[in-house]
Amino acid sequence: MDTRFNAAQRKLRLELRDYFKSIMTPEVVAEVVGKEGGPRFREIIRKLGEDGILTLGWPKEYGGKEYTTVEQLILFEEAWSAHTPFPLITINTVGPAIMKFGTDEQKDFFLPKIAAGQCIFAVGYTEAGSGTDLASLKMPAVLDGDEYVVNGNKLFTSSGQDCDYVWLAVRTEKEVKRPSDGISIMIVDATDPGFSFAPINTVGDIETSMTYYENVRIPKDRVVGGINRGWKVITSQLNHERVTLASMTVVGAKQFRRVVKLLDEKSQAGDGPLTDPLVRAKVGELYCRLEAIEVLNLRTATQIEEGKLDVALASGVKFQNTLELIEVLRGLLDLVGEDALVAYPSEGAIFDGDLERDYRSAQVNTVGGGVMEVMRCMVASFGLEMPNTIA
Amino acid sequence: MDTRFNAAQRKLRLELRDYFKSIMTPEVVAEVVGKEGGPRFREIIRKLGEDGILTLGWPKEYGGKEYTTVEQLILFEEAWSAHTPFPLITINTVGPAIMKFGTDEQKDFFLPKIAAGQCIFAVGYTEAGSGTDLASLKMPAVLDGDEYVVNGNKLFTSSGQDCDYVWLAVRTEKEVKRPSDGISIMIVDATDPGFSFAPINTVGDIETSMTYYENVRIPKDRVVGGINRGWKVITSQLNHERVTLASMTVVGAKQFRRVVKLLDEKSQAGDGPLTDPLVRAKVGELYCRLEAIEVLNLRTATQIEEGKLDVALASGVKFQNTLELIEVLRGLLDLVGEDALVAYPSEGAIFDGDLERDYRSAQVNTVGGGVMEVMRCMVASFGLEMPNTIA
Amino acid sequence: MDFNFSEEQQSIVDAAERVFADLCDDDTIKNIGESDVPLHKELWAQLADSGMLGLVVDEEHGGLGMTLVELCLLFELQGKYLAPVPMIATLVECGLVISGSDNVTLKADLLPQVVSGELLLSPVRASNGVLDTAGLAAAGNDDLVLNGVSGVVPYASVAGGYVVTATEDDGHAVIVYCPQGASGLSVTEQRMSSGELAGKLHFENCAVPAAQVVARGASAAALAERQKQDTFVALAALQVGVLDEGLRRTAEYVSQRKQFGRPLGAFQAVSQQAANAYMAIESLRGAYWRALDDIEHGNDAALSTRVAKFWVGEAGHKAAHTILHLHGGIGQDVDYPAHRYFLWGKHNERYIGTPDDMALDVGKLIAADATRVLNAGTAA
Amino acid sequence: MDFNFSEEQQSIVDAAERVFADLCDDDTIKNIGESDVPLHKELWAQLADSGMLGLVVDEEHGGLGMTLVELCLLFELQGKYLAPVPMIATLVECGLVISGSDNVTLKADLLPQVVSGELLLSPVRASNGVLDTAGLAAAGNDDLVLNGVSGVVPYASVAGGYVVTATEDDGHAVIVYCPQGASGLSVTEQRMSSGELAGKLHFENCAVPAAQVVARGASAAALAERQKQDTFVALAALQVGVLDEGLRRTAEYVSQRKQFGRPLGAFQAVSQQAANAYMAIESLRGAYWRALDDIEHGNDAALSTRVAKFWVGEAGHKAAHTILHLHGGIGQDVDYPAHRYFLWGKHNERYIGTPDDMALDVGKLIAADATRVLNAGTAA
Repeated sequence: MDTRFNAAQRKLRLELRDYFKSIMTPEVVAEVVGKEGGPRFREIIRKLGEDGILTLGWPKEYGGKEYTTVEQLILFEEAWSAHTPFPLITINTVGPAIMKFGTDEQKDFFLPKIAAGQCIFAVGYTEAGSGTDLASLKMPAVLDGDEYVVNGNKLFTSSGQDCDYVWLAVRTEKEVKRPSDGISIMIVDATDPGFSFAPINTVGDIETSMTYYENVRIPKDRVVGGINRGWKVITSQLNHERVTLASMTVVGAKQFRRVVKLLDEKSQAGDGPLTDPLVRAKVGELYCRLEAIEVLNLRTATQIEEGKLDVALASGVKFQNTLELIEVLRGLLDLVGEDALVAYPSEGAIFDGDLERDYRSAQVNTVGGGVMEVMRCMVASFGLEMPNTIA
Repeated sequence: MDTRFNAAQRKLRLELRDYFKSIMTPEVVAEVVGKEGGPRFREIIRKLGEDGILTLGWPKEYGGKEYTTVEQLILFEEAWSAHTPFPLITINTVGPAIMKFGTDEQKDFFLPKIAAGQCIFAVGYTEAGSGTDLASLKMPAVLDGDEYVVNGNKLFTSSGQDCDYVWLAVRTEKEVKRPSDGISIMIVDATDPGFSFAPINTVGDIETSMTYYENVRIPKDRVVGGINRGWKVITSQLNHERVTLASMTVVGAKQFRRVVKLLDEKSQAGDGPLTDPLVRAKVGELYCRLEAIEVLNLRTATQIEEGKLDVALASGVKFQNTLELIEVLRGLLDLVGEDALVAYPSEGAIFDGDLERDYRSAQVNTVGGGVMEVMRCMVASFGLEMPNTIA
Repeated sequence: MDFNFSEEQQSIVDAAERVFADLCDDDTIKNIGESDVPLHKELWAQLADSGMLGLVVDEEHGGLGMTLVELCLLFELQGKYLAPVPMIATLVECGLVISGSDNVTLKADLLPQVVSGELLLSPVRASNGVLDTAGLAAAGNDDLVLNGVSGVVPYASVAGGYVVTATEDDGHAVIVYCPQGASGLSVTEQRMSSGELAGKLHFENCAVPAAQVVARGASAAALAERQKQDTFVALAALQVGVLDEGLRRTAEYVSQRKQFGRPLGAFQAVSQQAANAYMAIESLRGAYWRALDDIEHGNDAALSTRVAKFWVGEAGHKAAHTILHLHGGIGQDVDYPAHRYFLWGKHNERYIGTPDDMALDVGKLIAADATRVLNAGTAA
Repeated sequence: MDFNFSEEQQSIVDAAERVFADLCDDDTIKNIGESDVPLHKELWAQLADSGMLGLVVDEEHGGLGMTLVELCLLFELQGKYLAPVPMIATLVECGLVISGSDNVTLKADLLPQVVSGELLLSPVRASNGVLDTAGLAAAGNDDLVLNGVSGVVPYASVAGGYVVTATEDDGHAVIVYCPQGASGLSVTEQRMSSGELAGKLHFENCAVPAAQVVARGASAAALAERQKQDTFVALAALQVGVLDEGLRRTAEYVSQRKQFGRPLGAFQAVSQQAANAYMAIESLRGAYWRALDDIEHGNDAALSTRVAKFWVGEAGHKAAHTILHLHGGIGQDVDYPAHRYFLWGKHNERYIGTPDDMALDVGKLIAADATRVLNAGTAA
């Protein structure tokens, strides 16, 4: 049994923390927080690319350092905590999918660009009528000569407002037994004149977008994984994605330590908040919840590393850790008191509004990356051998 | 707006409390608690009958006093809190159903006996395969001359171990469009040689039973409400039953006051438990929860009185108050400390084990009288006009 | 028992609903929220015109002389329509306090301006957060001088004046009126998570002449407690409006939105959550009605109003999250109204006391006098 | 990182599982539970025969010299089979404390009897309930005299001796051994909600010769803290066993039991609850593993063992109720095993500290030294 970060991992974390801190000055944070695009956003990602940060987790053959999953977790946690622009989906989903399903030409063309921080993918999956039931997506791609022609809209296209390419899921076959059998993944060049977008601002300040496709033309060689074989490309990364999303709960630990530090400083003088039994009980409870979150995330990371990710646990951490995080952040707001909900850039905003913002944005993961109801259905069927109750 | 018991109602409560206290000495309580039969049980119910207590809520034409629903609530709460044997289902479900659906002969024969405490009904609805889905019940009643012949078993027949009659739901027609169309209600004489039972002891010490029917013969004139018309008889009382069951949450208020009294006595001396902020916060929280329970119960009682019971609220209080009660009792166990789970008749059992027992028995109402999942489905469909999701 | 508002009570605000419905469509609310000063001035004017701002002001000062009960029906409407106006701040937290003052000149000066809608008011109390614990101190004999900080004062930057509760040297409360622009008072504008305007107030030797004293000594303490109780109930009314409408819209959304060939609402995983939220709101509603009953009938409402505020938070937390979550992706989109019900619900949860704060308050009251809850004639 | 027990650790208790499986079928457990002395003597004897009772006793005293890690695997089995034996009381709460003593004579006397199964032991601490607050006092120089009451001592009425933690006049802890039948000690048998045997102990001038002192002064305090930590982890192991098996049986039941023409488990309302219980147990499991990791590697386990006990209660509450509830009517029937998982889960939730108690303990530790949780190299 070995459930804690080892000395090397703790050292790595501190190095990364210093590295991200050096880039993410308060001014820079204010400029990019929640953003999924823009010059500064791009500039930082290129710097991360130059410094080799983006591909730390990639295989050596693609210029990576083959970080273990736990090291990658540390990387994402530190990047995320520092509000560093990080093209998570491009690096963690699109890149690996190209490695696994792409042609040699696709690999040669895209992977170096991604690694250099010069190529950001948006992911266009969700449609107005197809969210949780993704396999029902309808946007057609019709072959015309050597190109597919795409028309329609995508909803919640992450990074759609400032991307180089869109990793697009389209329907290439209607008459299929299972709806998932007629889906293909294609790479859209965002400079195509038929492509446009409208930003969507969210309650948690995390930008996303609506993307529009009007006679967008996609060369045949930009199909990934084969025609009508897109579902496998999509699902092959889902469990890993869920584990990555669960790791965003690290903001709970971040804010907890900030609040405890604050309370402790106020208490050093003497009769401060940490002498109050109610404050102590709350601090203790939140710590207990955060510890459980941390261990769950480390368990799934280790399972990935060992190549035996348990679907039930991967689905479970996705909702469990998110719900626990919401409760933890609520408790932290309680500890802060009446200033807790003052928003940035108001004078009274605590931690420059970071706690208030994290609280708002924590909600998105009850839905994003797999709605919690479906996650629970998967836990019941994979973890307890109960009937599948998803649909 | 008038949400509190008035002076007359408070006076009535105190009178009833004294009355039940005079009957339910500690020795008697120890003898009958949780029991649904036996000589002492019968003796007390006959006394309640003689004293006119049983039918306080009945219409005057059947010898009642036409207590309002709120007064009846007070009656049930005080009887239940004192652990008084009270044939609740006979008085509250069977009696009113006979008044509404029975023939004149049935009324003349049964109602005076019930009122006198000399006639206890068991209710035989649930079968091994038909619980929540009650309409799927299978036990056949076959006409043979002027009598129906019944064979089979019933599960969780309340009062089955010491009843005079069984209020039995049987199938009189198999080939029906909806399963509920072929159900009839019949009254079985418990002295029929084909009737037998086996007691079922439950985790909350509340007795129930398995009942067996071997060629039990039921005269045609013991059918209530007409052949194949039993479903209406069953369902007409369901909402009232749920409200009655929700009122059992009064044990939360009972135990809360006991615990606060205990803490207060310990605190009078000075540095007692009520000076501890954590104890105060817990006491306060439980009070907040109990107040919500009380008002919800009074609202449904008042709705019944006004003849406009809201199905969503009646279904909702059934699960909400039960779940809140479980949390309240958990909190009270916390306040009591390590002795909380010592069981009767151990020396250390607090309140003679009454809190520990109430805690165990509170669980039954997440299932009994309508399983909470179905109650929630009803809240969603009746209260929020959402689709019916029961089946 | 009677779990209804009377027809008279209801009819008084029936007209108000038309005003809200006309002026508070989703687009208008969104646009005002995104503007520099998120305050619905037109609504405020209309409410003044229809007499609503004078509901609880006595007739002598131009009001209608009604009670908090009628006013709460108005707050329910405000919640339903998410109307950004300082109704609770001006009418309850300040207006009712001024009405309760013995300072007849001050009342005669201020209350008519409240009724006419000219004067927006904000309540000021000492900060209770971990950051500012300096408090608000008043010093002096007749004329007073204020010093201190208050962190989250609703609508402070647009208010014409402040009803300030401070502490005198001897530890007693004092309540004073302080107009905007008073020397020694600075107001920094803040925005809350919900988008609501607020202010941080700094008092630096801010002079308050005796004529502006609302109450002092025992009567100040009583008024301050009454202010809290009334505000708790008002917030309960507001929260009932917010959550009722938020959940109604949620039910509508899931009944229409289809996935896997069925409406989302046809999935038990969805119906179960909706039902839990529904009953959380009903718990709040009951606690709110009981508190209102106590206030209406002049009973001691110290416990029941805090129970109501406890449920403002408890139901706010549960139902607000359900409202947001069951809207799925669209719930996250700030162009769509769902998230506003969430943010308002959470704002109300915390404003002037979380559920934990209320539980502790209730526990203290019970500890001080257990007979409050052990009295005869109550259940069990 | 490594989230597994080693093969060696696992193999040591593999044989034990066969013993449990043979001797702890549902009927046997039910019958023992209904008997006058709910103690599985045959199982105890078999565990002794297979060396399991000596797992953590050093070889010098006839044991196998293993660690708490192996022992915890045994407690998981106990939980899975709901075996009514005082394993944690005898081996952890008493046995490990005696092992940690400097009193070599006492160790040489008692530990072999523990290994052989002859001697059942119960831990005695001062009552912490509201009823008895007298405490347990020890007075004297070398020989001591005990006075006081202890309310809930597991298996006290069948134990051969007690490891008693008392307080000396100077406020320091002292741990002594006290055999059953000692003069001045009376034991009243009690039954817990779960059916577990317990005892209420009264000490009235109970003489304890110096030879029976296990530890005194600083080493007593350290041993008492270590006793708590070890017990917290042991209970976590037990609870994982109870809840895993309880939920597994629940899933099996709802997958087979049909209503409305479908298995209950095919309803989302059921699957959602099962999944919540599952993840509550996984949260417990992780906290348990981390605490075990700390103990195994000699880290300070003051926080992590309390976090584990917090989750014993938190997961116990949530999962135990789900286990009982999803069994529907049959869950209520005491002839059917489901309710026992509920009662054991709830018992473990409360024994030697509720989640609230643990949260406060953790908070106190953090307040005393915040660097415990602010240390560098941890997340964020």
